[in-house]
Amino acid sequence: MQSIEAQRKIEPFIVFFVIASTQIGSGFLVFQRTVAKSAGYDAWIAVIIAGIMTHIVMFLIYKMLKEEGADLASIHQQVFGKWLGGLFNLLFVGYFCYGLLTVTRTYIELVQVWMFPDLNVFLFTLFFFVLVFYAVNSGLRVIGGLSFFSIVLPLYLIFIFLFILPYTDFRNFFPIYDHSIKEILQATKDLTVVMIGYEIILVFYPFIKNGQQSKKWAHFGLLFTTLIYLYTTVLSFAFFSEEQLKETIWPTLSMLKIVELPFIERFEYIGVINWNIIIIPNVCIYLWCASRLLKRTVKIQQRKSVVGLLFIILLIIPQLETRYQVDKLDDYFSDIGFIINYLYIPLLFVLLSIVRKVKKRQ
Amino acid sequence: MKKYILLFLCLILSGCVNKSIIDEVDIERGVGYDEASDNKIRGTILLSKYNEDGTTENVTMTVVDETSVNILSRLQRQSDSTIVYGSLKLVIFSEAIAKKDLIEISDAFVRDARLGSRMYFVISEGSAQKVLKGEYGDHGNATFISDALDHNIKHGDVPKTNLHLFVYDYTQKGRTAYLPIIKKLNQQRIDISAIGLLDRQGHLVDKVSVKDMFYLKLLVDKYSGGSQVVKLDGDRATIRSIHSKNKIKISKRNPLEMSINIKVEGIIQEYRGKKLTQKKIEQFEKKFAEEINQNTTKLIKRFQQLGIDPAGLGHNAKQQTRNFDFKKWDDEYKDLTVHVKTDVTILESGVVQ
Amino acid sequence: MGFFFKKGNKQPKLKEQYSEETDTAPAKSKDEKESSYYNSETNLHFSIRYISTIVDQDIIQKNILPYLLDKQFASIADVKKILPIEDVQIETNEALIEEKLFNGYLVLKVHTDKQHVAFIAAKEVIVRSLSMPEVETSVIGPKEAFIEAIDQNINLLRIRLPVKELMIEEFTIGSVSKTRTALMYIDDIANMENVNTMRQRLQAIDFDQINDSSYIEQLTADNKNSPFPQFLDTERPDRAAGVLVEGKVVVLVDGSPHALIGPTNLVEFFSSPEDYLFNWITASILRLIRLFAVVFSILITPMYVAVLTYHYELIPKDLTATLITSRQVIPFPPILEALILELTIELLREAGARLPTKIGQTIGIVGGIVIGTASVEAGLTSNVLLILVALAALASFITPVYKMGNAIRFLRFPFLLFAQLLGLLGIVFCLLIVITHLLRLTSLGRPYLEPIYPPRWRDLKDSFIRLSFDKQIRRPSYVQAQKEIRFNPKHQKRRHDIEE
Amino acid sequence: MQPIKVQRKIEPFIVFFVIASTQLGVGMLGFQRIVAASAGYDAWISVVIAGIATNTVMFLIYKMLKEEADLVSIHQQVFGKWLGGMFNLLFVVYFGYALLTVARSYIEVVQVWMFPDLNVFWFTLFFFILVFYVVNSGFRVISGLSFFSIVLPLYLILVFLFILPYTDFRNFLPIYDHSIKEILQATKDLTVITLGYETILVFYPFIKNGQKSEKWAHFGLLFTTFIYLYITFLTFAYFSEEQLKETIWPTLSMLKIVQFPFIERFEYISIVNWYIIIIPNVCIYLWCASRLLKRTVNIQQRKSVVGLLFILLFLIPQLETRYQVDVLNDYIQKIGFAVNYLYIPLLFVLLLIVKKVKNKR
Repeated sequence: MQSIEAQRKIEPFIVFFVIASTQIGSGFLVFQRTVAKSAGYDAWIAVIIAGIMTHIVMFLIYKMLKEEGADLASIHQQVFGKWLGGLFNLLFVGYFCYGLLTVTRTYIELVQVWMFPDLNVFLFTLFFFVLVFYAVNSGLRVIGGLSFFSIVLPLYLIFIFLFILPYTDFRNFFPIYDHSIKEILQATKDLTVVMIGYEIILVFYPFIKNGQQSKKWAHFGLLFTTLIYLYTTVLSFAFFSEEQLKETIWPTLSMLKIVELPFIERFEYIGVINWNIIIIPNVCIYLWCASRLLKRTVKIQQRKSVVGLLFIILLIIPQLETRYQVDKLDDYFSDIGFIINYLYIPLLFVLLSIVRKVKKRQ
Repeated sequence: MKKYILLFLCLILSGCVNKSIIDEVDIERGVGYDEASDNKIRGTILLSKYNEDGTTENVTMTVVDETSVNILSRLQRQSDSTIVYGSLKLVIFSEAIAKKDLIEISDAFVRDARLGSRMYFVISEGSAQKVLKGEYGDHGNATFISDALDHNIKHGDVPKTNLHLFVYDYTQKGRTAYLPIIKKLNQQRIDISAIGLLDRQGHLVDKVSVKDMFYLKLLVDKYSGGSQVVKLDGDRATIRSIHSKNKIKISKRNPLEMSINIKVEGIIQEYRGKKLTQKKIEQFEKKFAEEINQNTTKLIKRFQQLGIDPAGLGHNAKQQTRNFDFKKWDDEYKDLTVHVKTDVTILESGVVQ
Repeated sequence: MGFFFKKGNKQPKLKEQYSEETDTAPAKSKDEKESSYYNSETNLHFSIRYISTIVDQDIIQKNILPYLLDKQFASIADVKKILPIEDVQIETNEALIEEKLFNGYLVLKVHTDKQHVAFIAAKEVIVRSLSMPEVETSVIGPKEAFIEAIDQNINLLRIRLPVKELMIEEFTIGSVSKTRTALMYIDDIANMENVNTMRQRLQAIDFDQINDSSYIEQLTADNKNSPFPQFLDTERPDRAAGVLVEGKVVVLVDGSPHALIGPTNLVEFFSSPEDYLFNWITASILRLIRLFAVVFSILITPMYVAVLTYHYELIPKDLTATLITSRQVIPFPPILEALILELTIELLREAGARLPTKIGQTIGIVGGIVIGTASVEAGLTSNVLLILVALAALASFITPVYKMGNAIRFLRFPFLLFAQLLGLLGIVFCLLIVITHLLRLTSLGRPYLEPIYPPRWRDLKDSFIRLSFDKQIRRPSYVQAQKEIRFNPKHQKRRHDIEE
Repeated sequence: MQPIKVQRKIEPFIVFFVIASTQLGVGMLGFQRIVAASAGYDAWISVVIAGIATNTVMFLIYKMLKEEADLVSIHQQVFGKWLGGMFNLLFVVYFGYALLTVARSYIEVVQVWMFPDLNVFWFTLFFFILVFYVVNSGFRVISGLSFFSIVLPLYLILVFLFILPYTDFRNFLPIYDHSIKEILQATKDLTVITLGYETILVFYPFIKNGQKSEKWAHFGLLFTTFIYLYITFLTFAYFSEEQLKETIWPTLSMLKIVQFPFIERFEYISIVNWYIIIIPNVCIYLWCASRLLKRTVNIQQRKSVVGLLFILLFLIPQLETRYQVDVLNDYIQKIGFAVNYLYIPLLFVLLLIVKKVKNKR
């Protein structure tokens, strides 16, 4: 791997924004229903536990990345050797592409349901991907910048949520801890997969100036998203009745429906549009990571693989038509994401430690 | 030089052609034909007069004559300014005319280069004159009725129609024409009450009521709007169709059998009943498809009995057969087996489950 | 009738008069001075003659007379030695005297030597200082304009192009005005064919007076019966320098603050010097808007007349009501209505141009508002047409070159007449005539419509749009410059991968 | 023949536009009906075959022009001075007749579609003033107009797409449902509509590096073939067979359905546009006729142009009815077919023989 030019690298604190923006995506709009199904009004506890989980995984990741010039590809090589490691890399490429596909399609569904029922999916995706290509083509520094804006610009939504306060009843939470530990853990599991995305740091770590200094920022990022999730959870639980929540597919947006400002009625439209800003760095970073891994594994020029991947996904997306198909897409993504983040990464960590130990002894 | 200037001035002042300055002519927007006694035709034309305050006044003029073409020239004599007909938007035939002379009258409209192809032919329940004499909307009656048809074609159950399509259907072998039927409800409102089906000679023979318009449109056109209620074991859903297309194929020869594949994509707009699960949605898809199958098959049976073919089965069969013999087809058509297969996909079901 | 006869007889008389006049000895003008002096040291009598109104008295008093009177002035050949003045010529040709005299030279005669005459330059040059460009103003960029003095103007160009290849040829044109005219080009860039053509045309001019470069323009135009200007004129030295480097030819005329540029083409008249100062995307969009506006301004009123007079079918039904109600009380047919309004606008423009600046602006605004509103209220014109005409006028004023703007405004009238005659067909008829005319036109023998026809893909880079400077590798091909390549394109920067 | 000045000549690639514009004319407004009458929905095959036929003839023409400078010198070579001169004059008549047909047919379109009460004489006068102005400016200007007549109306191609919602492309099925004889008949009908390119026999000396223009001439033919094919496809998908057989100007009738928010009834715009398409057509015929006259009997071109226009100006208002115009068109088709597909190949063979014989000597 040739060394990366300094001006191509990002400042450590930018990692905060990148991590936070990867975690806040389409899942953020729907997670309340999923967790409420398992743990009811106690699900906020699950949010906290899930937050802690992500921190642990992040800790492991940084431990793995401590070695000079390490990234996912080199770790795989160390652990599995060139060929098997390459295969695992390719699996990750598949995973990232799948993530990209899911995020994009889910957002398009959102637009279809909430704004334009007769949206021409292909054309919309095309425009979307032109934008994505423009961003990814400009490199990680620009994606980092987009992440920054995707956190800062929609931040005002936090205050917008306060407008629902007159319609909330915080006594909904009582009695606290009314569900069994099993139910809460189930909810935690559901939630952890909503909060995935941060594992991409395994790929772009070499692009961070003084990598290990970014560690605290990565954790801050996780903390920030945990707090945001908690905030929304608490609000939506106070806003919806338990039954209502279980039937509402996009509780975050439905909550915004009650907001009415003097100059704008129906705030959820603004919300849907805002989500485009939030989605973009998400999509970009998945794509960037996929193409980067491809480059590290099979030496395809990154620009070419970006175009290729976008093209494939552009053809796939209009094929997924119904709500049901999109749901299935999401489900599989959650399953895979859970396996990768909470099973595979710890396993990799263990394997890597052993390999490093063995090597050191030699 | 002076000579040339003089010549030029003469030309400018005389002009090569007659002018029709828009504020000095009366613009005919609609025309209606009714039956009169002694085999004569009573023609009514609708002029739009524009007042200074921006409102449009509907002026109708009526005359009885032997042929439809004479009507305008006779009315020309009764008017203080030239009546021009190039912007005609709407031609209304009364049901009686539609059963007899529609094609003869329509010849003038097809022949004249001045007229656009997008004008509407409609049939009126009752007298066409009465329909034209209403006061609908602010922009004139013709505009109102043609706008009403426009949006019902785009977002409703009325199949696509206009002058060109009418002639296309009428002249295409193995296809018959259809026209929308309107009814005057009161002085301010009209209703598109049915679709009139014409036979090969261009005579009105049957009507498809509002209830079946959805299925007719599925057969003859593509959908981009329109909704239908589907009931299933006490649960009820309103499905809005957002896209539909049909494919007509010969499925078997000797004896000839044809199949119509209809594909509908829709979303559930309203639902009443138990929880709407994926399984439930699939059941609804199936039920809806079944209903479409039944109703369209019924419609086609009706067409076969009447010997009309608005869906263009004959035309489609011809496309799939070399050296197609329409004479043979005419015999075959009456007892042709037609299978309708519908594929409904429900894309979305709203923001709650 | 008698009038006509008289006219016929007049001509020979005039000739007689003229010849009579030349026969008598020319009368001396009041400012023609002649005085004799005596140099006591060398014992030499000499006389000087000059025109007092164009020589600098200061020079005579300080730099000429003291030296002539006190120094060793023995023969006429000494003049060159003793005078601190560079331009001293000793000639034997008597015929030159008059020309030199009226060009600000002192004529020195020595009594001992009747054959030789000395011409000593002592011209007084009154030059106004440089000022801002007034016609081709720009917000950014250089703010100096040519002035009336040709030497100063050449100086402005020389400063911008300090190379030995910048050639200047001088001609004296005009049998009476004797106007100094300079033909400038860059020797190794400009096509010699263009230079030769221009030189021949300048030499061929036979006219008594040249007051401005516009005279030269009209006298050397390829087609003198065309409303379209066939030379670009500019008052900006930066623009003139720019086209010189493109390989074009520039003509400067003494007494005119406008330089002529040739060969040129139609599209160039719609490029403003600012186009080269903005980034290429902005510049291109502005240019396209300008071209669109020009087409709009020519066609919109004729279209109105054509459609309302003949083609009511074309009007969308939602628009019919607007048009009809706006015209309901108007007693004139659309053509008269349009002509009245167009002429009014032209009148306002003329009035605005003739009046002093401040009043002119006021007249423009007040006239526009007052007359417009009043005529609508009086029911003489419809408000729809008022909007169209005003927009068209606005659009026609954005043409960067004044003379082209005039041509475009003139074009509207034949279009109007033909629209009245044959509707849309008439407009197309007129359009075809204009296209044919433009196809026939040449500028210094180069096609005027280039790069549209003959289509030159390469020249599109600086016509409808202006591509970035690093794409402007070649000079425009219609100029057929000797050196086509403007600069050596560096090795194209290799495209890096995303993260490299 | 005195040599032609370089400034008077046109670039080889301009031939593309000249050839294309001669082929696109009034015929394009109504050819669909004629071909559909013989071959029905299969007529698009004829368009392809006709395109091949024109390219073949063009190939022969270029072969001839490689040997000889232009039509006059070919005639002289083959038939000698007097007989050759007579053939030249026949071609003058042919071009004049073609000019008459094009002008009159267009005027008919204007009469039917725009101004039923058009004063034909005055209109023709105007028309011819324009034509004279153009032809008087020389071949370079004519070719320039050809360029504009291709480029300016090119947007119509996109406008035609607006009829797509009213089309049914399955009309073409089953492909090849007509006999080869019917298709060939349609091909014959079509070849004469696309004629006009034979004018290159006359204006060839005005092309810089004549033989280099060959590919452009073929491209021009290809381009028109594609345009014809495109229109054919759309027309057949738009009209029912019966309807098409009754529609005299299907191209215009199709545009009747196009409607924009700012303009209803697009066919008016297209008729007006057709004016631009017609002009170079007429001008080239006139120019060729006068050029041939000059080469044969040494009349000054300007004079013969005025003379020809004058004659035509008086002929045109005499042809009044639809039927007469139709007959006019029928004859030009017969003559055109004879000239392009019988006479030119024959001339080619004769020239070949003459050259061979001369070479042997």
